Amino acid sequence: MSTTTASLGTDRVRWLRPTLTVLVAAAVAVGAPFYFAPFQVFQLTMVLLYAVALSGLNLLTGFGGQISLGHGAFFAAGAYTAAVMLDRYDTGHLATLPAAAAGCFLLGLGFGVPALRLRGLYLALVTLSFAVFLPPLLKRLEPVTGGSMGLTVDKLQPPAWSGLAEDQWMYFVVLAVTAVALLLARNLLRSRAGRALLAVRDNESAAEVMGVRLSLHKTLAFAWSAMFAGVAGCLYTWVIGFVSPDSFSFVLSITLLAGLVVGGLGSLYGPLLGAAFVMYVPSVSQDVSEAAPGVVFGLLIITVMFVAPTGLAGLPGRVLGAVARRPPRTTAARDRTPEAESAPGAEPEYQALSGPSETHAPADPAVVDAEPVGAPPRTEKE
Amino acid sequence: MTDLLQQVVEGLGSGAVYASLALALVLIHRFTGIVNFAQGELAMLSTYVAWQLVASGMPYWLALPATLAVSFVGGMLLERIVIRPVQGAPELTVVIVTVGLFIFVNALAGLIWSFTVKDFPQPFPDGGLDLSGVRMDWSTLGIIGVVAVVMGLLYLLFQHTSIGLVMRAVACNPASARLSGIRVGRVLMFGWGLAATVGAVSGVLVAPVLFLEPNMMGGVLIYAFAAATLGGFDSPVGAVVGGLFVGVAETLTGAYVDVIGADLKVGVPLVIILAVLLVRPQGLFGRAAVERA
Amino acid sequence: MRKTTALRAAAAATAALLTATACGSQRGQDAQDTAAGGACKGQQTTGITDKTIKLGGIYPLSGPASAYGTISKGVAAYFSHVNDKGGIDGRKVEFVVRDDGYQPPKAVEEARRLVEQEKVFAVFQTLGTPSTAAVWDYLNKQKVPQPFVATGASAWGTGDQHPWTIGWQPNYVAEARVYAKYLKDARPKAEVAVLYQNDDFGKDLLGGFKKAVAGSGVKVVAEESYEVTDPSVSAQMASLARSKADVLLDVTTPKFGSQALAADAKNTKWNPLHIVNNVASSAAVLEPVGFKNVQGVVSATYFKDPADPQWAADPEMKAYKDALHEYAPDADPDNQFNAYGWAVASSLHQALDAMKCPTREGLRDAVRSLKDVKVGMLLPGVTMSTGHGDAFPLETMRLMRFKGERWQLFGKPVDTRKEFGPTAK
Amino acid sequence: MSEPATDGTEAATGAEQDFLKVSDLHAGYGQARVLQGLDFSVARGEVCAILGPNGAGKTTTLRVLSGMVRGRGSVTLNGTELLGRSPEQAARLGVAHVPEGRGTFNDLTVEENLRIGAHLRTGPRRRGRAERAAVVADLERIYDYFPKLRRRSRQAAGSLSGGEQQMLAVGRALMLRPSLLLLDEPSLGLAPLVTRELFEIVRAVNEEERTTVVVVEQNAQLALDIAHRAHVLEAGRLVLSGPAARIREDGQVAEVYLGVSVLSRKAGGAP
Repeated sequence: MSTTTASLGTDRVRWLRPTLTVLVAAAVAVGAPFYFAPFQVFQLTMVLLYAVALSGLNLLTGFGGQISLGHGAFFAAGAYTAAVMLDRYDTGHLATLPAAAAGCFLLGLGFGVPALRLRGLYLALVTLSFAVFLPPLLKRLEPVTGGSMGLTVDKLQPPAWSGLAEDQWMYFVVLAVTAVALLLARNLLRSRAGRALLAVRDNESAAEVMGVRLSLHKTLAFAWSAMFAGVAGCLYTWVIGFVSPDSFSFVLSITLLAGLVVGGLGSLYGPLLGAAFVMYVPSVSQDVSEAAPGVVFGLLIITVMFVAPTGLAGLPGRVLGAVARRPPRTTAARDRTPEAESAPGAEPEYQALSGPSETHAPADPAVVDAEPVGAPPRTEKE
Repeated sequence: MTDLLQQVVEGLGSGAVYASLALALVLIHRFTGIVNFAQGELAMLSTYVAWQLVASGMPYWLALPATLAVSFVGGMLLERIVIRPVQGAPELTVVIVTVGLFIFVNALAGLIWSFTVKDFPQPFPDGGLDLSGVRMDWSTLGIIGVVAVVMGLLYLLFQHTSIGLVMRAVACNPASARLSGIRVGRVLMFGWGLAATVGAVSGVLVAPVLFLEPNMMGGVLIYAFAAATLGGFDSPVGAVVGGLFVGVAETLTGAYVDVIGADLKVGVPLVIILAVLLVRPQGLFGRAAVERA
Repeated sequence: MRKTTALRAAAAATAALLTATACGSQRGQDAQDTAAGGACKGQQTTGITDKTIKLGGIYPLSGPASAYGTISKGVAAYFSHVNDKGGIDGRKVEFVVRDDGYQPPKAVEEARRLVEQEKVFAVFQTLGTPSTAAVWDYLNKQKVPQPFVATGASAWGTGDQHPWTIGWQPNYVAEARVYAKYLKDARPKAEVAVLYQNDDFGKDLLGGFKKAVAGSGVKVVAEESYEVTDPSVSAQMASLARSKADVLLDVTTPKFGSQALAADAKNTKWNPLHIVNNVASSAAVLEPVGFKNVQGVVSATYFKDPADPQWAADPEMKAYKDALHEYAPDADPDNQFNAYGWAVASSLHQALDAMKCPTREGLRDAVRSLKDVKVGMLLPGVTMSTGHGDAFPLETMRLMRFKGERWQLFGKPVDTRKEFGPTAK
Repeated sequence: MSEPATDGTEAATGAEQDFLKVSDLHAGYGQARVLQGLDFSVARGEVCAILGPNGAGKTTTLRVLSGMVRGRGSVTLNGTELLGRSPEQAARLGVAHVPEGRGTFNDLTVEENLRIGAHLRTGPRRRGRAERAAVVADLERIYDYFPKLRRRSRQAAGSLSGGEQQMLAVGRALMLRPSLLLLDEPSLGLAPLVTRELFEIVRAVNEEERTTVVVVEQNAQLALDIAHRAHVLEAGRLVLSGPAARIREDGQVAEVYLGVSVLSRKAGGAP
């Protein structure tokens, strides 16, 4: 690997390097469950599972520019679909995955329609109240959902031929689903629909003029995104083997969004980093302070956002950029010249999310609080 | 009929609680364009400050202004230390910073004051008004009254003072505000201080009713969001009207619509918000973005 | 651009793995469970030696249920106190506390960590029904004892699928039976309004109560639920007041208990007999409401309330307060959850002492064959008993009424087993 | 209409000549370098047009002058260094910038917009009756320049037409009593007639108040009509400087440096 890194530039190497890195990553991913202790394999499984949910949210929020604070609800819907199927109808695990995916896709489609009329903040809050509403609803539907006691179902069991332990088998199944999901997310973005989505995010009216069918693509974005969350929820049921309404409180939705932003919005691998963050950092926090892990966890979130405002995925780029470029630096919003506007399909990593307050000028503290200048100047009149 | 009116009064009581926090949310949103998830927790923290002062022997009416002052300064410092460094980052980054702040403040309060319920002094007299069988506590009336006064003061501040004008200008177009020589950073600090103060008023008002503990404001926050959304996220009047409306609506549906019942009444704000937004996306009192190309 | 993405993806994956490596051992080192010899041959001795015993507990130290996290402080204080006096049967207790934030997936992760990495002897206490339900399959499959879970759901003692798991506190059904018996005796024609938390705790207690009063003159005429995420229960209280019931059964957790008591006190037109369930009966809940407002409130209990002055001279209470002062100076000794932790830890002490073999199997069997075991922090007359077909250690409670500034016990200890037969699901 | 008065600038002394002096200015956004060593001066009381094709760095130049964008090199206004100052500090030094896209406060009324313009003179700490009276007088003065604004003084700025908003933006900048007025693409999106009206007012302001004006325009013809002097930028460098009249008349120069892209957009027309 070091030799390839050393000789950059030729076309052959340009192709060799990604191929190699993918191979190395795959080897690491496949080898991990044979190296780590079972509970660490379990942790990795959870990271992968959350990454699926986050990449779904990323489709909507990072690429579509719509903020959802209700993805925990879709996650729960997927988890409950799987649990109810396993518990009531004994369908077997495999059948639950397409059901959960399809169910959440439809649910998302249903949500996508009103979401068309809601922008930014309002959409976020409507989805948040949906997330708040879901747990009591699940409790109410006791005959199906088992009410507040929840449902305990069988976990995924390794088939005899595999010779794997339970945690290893679950890891591989989740790894496979995650790989497919991430690939799907990537291809969705490169498809016509995905490029339309990016165009919509960057400039809604321009995209509309270009003939992009705005409403269709936005609704579909919601549906796809909900589907990913549902698939993650289904995996959750397979891995944990227990669902209860209070496991899916609105805190989960907020955690998902926080994970995505911390990992890196609009980046293809940000969800992986974000998932690792929400999985590992709480444990680290309580190692630091047993009395109040929340104090540490809260501080860590803030710190990451300080250090990497565009998320952990953007950090290497920022660091490299800071080294490569010295001032002139801008304190203003991006240039409005057409050339500066990103072409659809371009690498979206450093794009800021377009929101209602895009116009805010970034106030550089160093500049803002420089010494005050005396009395206001007057124009001399002759 | 008396029962119905009694439920309406109960609803107004809850609504006033939501409205008080919604005011602070609206303030921050109006001036910074962000939703501050930590607003409720900051209010809770302020309330603990007041509690600590009272517990250490300070008379209530002295502790109150002291708490408001501490909250104002605290809010300004918060803007300077926590929010300023991410100003200009993507909007969601700032929102997530407030989520981090939420977790931090909640845990901090638990660490310092534990999760045991604290007794917070009630500024309003016990008992209440009896209007032909319908009972309204003085505390409910008091909260509504204070919230209305705060709302009025905010209105005067925005519409009839030069600092209010400057704040609105910053909210509307910070870049142009800077070009006009306005120190946007200081105005934002002032805005956060103000919101923290309004939040402190909210916390001190509701603590005797909800009982003080670190999670006191967590539940209120969702309803306050609903109230602010309903009223329009940039309108103080809307926040108050929205809060009262949400309170009454959820109480009545919880009490009288059996299909919904007390357990599903949290769905009421969801339905209301959705309905309002589909018809009038800027909320009841919100201003539609007036712009002509 | 594509190549950097792939590269970063790989870097991300590697980083995640490295994080995991940094805090862990390799696979393969696990499968070396030790086994005992002699009469206890073949039994598991993981986490226990002649000198030490390692226990792990999972509590919500963060998140919405962090109020209960302080139980771990009471437990830890007890073990430190015992260790200073030579340990349990010569073994020093090492107590590892992990935080699950009241989230089941986190509880699973932490349970696995305790078993696989910390290699604890037993998972002593998981808190809350969801977290307990999420981990008990795993622990039973691993044959790790899960004694004295900190939840009163009746599920823990009713099935035979999970021999390694057992509850401790009187289950919610048993508690409901105590109130039912009291009402049947004292107010045979009572109309009861119920305020309950909409989760397993509230539902279990309400269900148990309804079943226990079935066929008697006591009727449930109104019920209102609330969610833990609700800000207040005032609206529910107003609805219940409309029923004009003459008894209010208040099945709440502390903050909502205070709210309900205050709402009841404020409403001068409705003055039912207020029965507050044990979870919300601490003096710490009543005090903010004002003692003058809670006179005559009835509850039931099984352990000594540290805020109650009548136990001030009690030697066990003194030991508790001294130990807490010494080992957990930041914990409030008057908080009943700390005392709960102390009580449950000393109960485990008794069970460990009763083990025939110093093995996991030994503990499993010991907690299932308790015979009238007395524990200092429990009320006089309340003892632990389990046996074949009875996996509920505590099923006796005493009624109490609030008078002046303290609870006053009244009546004899109510043994719900005798009154109603074994708890069924 | 009338020819710009060039005699005033010819007679100016050195300091007056270099009222605004830009030397070796570099600036950019991220890794994109927009300005690469720019030098020019503007004399006091002069109207100076900055011309050039799209992306030449005109807007960036103005942004550096008003502190919105950081730059390297030197920019002095009446001998005071401007670089390294924030927009609010630049405003305090008398720089009023009307940004591209107008930058009015749409939720505020017309009169409130103008009062914000005078913020530095009244501010949160009021500076006495005299100053307030002066502000009121200035309001009248602005309304005299822009009678349309007077009629709409109680209306929200967002409800104005594009031309009125542009006028409001200029009016707000003038309330600062600036020594240097920066106008960025004032004609953008305006009808030709409205644009002409606006430019006439700018000329009047310049003549009556002796305010130095730097105007960036794509519509070179219009800008050259009111400017005394013009600088032509291309790819972040100065390629041509001189009295406006000469540049306008020198058809060949215009063709070479301003190209079709500039002159063909005369009066908002299509190429």
